[in-house]
Amino acid sequence: MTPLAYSDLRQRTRERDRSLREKVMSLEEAAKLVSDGDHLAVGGCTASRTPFAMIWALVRASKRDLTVSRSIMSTEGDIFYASGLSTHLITSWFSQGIVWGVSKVMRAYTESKRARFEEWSHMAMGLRYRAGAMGVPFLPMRSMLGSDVLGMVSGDGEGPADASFAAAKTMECPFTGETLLAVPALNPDVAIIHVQRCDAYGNAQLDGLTFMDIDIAMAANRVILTTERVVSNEQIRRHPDQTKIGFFTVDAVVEVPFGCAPHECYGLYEPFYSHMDMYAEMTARDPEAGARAYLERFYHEPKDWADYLSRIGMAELLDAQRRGSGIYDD
Amino acid sequence: MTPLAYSDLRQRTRERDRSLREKVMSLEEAAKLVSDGDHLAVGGCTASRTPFAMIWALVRASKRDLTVSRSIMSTEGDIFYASGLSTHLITSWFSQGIVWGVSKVMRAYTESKRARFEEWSHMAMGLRYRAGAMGVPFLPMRSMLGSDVLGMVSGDGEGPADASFAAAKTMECPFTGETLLAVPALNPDVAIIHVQRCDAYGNAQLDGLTFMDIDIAMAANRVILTTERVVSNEQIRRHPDQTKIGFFTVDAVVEVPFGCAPHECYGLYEPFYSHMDMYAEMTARDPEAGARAYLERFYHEPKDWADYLSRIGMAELLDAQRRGSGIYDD
Amino acid sequence: MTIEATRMSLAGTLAPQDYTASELLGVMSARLLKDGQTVFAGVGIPLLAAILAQKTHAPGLTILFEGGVIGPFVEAGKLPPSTNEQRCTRRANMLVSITEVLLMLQRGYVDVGFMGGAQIDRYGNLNSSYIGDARNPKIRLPGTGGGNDIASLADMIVAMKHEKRRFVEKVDFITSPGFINGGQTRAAAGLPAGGMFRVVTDLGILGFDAETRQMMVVALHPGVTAADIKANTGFELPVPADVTTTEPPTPEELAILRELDPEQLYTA
Amino acid sequence: MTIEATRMSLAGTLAPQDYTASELLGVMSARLLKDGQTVFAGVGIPLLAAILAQKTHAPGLTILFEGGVIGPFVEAGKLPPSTNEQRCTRRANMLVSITEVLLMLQRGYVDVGFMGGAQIDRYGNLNSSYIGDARNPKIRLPGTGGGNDIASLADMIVAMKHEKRRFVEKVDFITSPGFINGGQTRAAAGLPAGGMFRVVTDLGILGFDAETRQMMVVALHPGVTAADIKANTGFELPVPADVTTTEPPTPEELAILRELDPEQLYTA
Repeated sequence: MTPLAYSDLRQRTRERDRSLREKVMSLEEAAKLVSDGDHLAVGGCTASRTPFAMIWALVRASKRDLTVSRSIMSTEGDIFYASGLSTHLITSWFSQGIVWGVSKVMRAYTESKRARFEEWSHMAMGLRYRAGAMGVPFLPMRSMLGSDVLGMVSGDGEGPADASFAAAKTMECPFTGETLLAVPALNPDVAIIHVQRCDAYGNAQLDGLTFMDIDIAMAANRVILTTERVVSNEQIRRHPDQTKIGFFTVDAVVEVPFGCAPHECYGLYEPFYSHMDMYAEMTARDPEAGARAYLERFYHEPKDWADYLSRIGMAELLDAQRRGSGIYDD
Repeated sequence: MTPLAYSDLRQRTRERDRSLREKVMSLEEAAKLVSDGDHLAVGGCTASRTPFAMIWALVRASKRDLTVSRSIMSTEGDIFYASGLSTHLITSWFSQGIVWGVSKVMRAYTESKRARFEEWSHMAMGLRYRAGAMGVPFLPMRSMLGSDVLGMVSGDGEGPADASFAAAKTMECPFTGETLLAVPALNPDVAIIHVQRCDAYGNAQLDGLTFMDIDIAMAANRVILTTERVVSNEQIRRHPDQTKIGFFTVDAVVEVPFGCAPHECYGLYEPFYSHMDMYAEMTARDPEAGARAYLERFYHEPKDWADYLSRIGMAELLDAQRRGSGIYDD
Repeated sequence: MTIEATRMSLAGTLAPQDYTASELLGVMSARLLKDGQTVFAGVGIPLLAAILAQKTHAPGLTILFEGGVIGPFVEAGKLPPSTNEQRCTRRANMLVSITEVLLMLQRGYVDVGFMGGAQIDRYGNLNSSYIGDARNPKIRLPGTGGGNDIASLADMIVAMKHEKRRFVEKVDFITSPGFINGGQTRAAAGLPAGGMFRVVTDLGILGFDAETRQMMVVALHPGVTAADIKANTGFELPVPADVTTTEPPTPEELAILRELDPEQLYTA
Repeated sequence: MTIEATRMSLAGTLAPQDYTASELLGVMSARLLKDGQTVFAGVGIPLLAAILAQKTHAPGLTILFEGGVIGPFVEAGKLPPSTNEQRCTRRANMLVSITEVLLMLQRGYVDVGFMGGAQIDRYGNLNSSYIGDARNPKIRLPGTGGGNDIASLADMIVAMKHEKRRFVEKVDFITSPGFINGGQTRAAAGLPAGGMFRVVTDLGILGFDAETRQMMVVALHPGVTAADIKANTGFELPVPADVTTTEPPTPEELAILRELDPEQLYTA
């Protein structure tokens, strides 16, 4: 997780086919772009635009030993631990959501030291992806200083307790002499991002909140887009100033309606709250057994994504959609 | 032009009224927000979205000793020198435009050393504004190294020949050991930016190319927006993801149709090419006398902005508008 | 006495049994926000209190949410489960990326940071990461989110329940820095701007000494004594002789809060 | 001989008097661009040549302009006066800020940088800033624009007129770095990526020795001799014995160029 040498970063990018070409494929095909041991970055934030269909496909493909980073983790973090997909998450906040309390699955795995939750400030996560997007090995910032959040990942002096954690380093500003924190670039091996629409080349237009997704797409070495709809390149070219993720960063496009369920996709559907409540209940008493049962019923048994949605339930889906489009009512 | 100490930057921002309030005023009132000696940043690039109406008002208000920065300077750079508004421009490229050859006005003033043209790379200009926008004193980058462009502004060793130039400093990356260039933040005293539309609070939506304007608005200590149209706050709130410059950065909103003439405003009018040719011709033989004559006729004599536009000519205006809206023909 | 308060006392002053501790927190912290300010509000009570302020005395309050939202009007009865869902964005002036909205803090555009807290110490340091030793914790908490950034870069208001186990001599882990070890230690760590301004609890309102940066009582809520608040604090907490008493929540404030959060997502 | 060249020779090969030096430059440099590549094109001949390539052998060429334009199709007869006007954006895939499009170079997303040049030296360093001493110049030129960034971060193609006063032993000022002082000096200055690939002139196509990084001839245009190109170069320019001759512009290529630039903005 230390920044790549520039020559290595350039070499990895040079080897990619960045040309304007069609790249529509299935979830199963896209899952093959992720290798065991990769650093996977996840788009969206908390319960918003979580690329759940792709996560679902990665769990079904039995990926292992991924290091997973995201701005803020919600229930997908539980899924990463409980499925065995990852034992190392990098994020600023991790629980289902404040209204559901502290994640019992997270607690079970981290307190028993079977899994790590590497904590950085929210802005540090954002600037680490941004440094990666800019092709620089670090960016300077002014928070985390003086805190134990820094202490856990500091590369000053003896360095962090666990050397596989990335390090942040305090530095003196060459102009003002002020103390700044240099946070190291993140260039994920693969990013998975869900969007409202994109074309077959991967030109994506996002509505509403973009979170850290634009920087993540630029920083990553491969990008898998899942999308509610694939639209024509003609439609994209009519409003090029609305394209937020460019085709040249994208390696796979997968059309998956309701691809964030049970989380939300801005303007289309809100979180599936009853399902989220049900999940919280399932994992309340025996978090690990509850998460296993949830994975069995919603990840391993469904024959396809439509079957997964069926198990969540039609009434719930319609309700989430009605609430989702409500943002445009005013 | 060296970066502000953080406490000074914060203090200047704290003193501003950043609340949601109406701030529509005239060009003449807005000109009062600019003081002699200020660092003025100019939005747009080359012949695009140049805030010419505001520049026109500043020339008419006889501002002096401004340091002016912009991504790339075109004919407005000539105007700054010839009007006496500035003898110090900071930019990456300065001439009317490649098709008109090297600016003779620029040559006359700089070669005689009556005025300075401080040259930074285009990306350095962008990252200097961005550092200012982010509230950090510098950003690291990987160009300018090894060039004489750096040599002219380097703060390494003995420093730049002229100490009033800002300095860039090479640094060693604390993570990779690579050589990087640290470029110092620009936090202009005032930014002038022209937009297609904004509300009375200064929430601006931009179409097409945004150049460096978003960073400039965030970096500056005061922002004057000129706009083709003032729209309602209700309209802005219907598409908040289209707001590119937030009200909290803006101190003045001035409605000025064709506020970029004779340059272009994306989607509304292209450059007034005949007028640009005429200007090139006027300044071809005796650049200084030509520029003076141009200033007299188009800056000092007109009784108002409509009179200025009349002198450019109705037919030319209609033609520029026809060509401008043509971008949406496909 | 303000006109509003006069009207309330005519209508009959509310007593503690008329509202929950969370409702008291919401009302008292909302009152600290001023019209025209820019407030960066965390999830939970801060989100609720900022909306309440906007609907009462501060209609021109600009709310920022860390999801990337600038100047929204969240709808009553549709509170978001975090500051990152579309419900946060209703009728916003502007949406930006997460990184951009956090950089607004760093650039200095934000007047007040406003968050909840799980554990706080005498210097206003907050812990939301670990209970016990961080390398061998009893409880792993959800972590900082934007908390560290907000507390590092803005003048802070914190809203939290007043319990001895939450008001400790020294937090187990500094997630969001207050004045660190007091005096000038915050600035010395590289944080020259911002710092704790007020801590609002269900017992009173707390401030910090200008020199030592130690927590002290500024006001007590109706019915709360100096002894009560000391008894519920895990460190020596000075109560000045001239300490004031806050005005109780008004029926109007409570009505708005209850309309905002009918399902008691944040005010249970 | 390619099918296209065969067709041309049947139709009658064009001779130098059939095209201008600028047209020759445009055609020869367009041919160096490959389908599927991403090319960052400067204003002038590069802009024109990139569009020509797109309309001939490289329909999937992605053009980047420094105004913030990704993947446009500029319309014939409507060339922009710089890479920053709306004419650059026609039918683009994406528009971003200037800083963002330049950072794409730094991030490594660009295959080829493609610019014009005013003065070049044996190591491919370019000057577009000053003629004479920079601190007391004879002529102040317009400066770098994106040139320095492009040349610092991408593999470069430069298109320029071949004149002795332009091909000098050492440029007066390094605006856009080539191989600096040759050998490993470019990487040592902090520029491990990119560097000069080809210089296209109206006399031939030039490359750089893999070790010394000195300029050498790769191909001569029809009717140009080794003696001609040496005579027009201000430094020792090696011409290998096996130097090839380029295919002359085809009528098709010239027709497209002339349709693109009917007012001869760039091809006068």
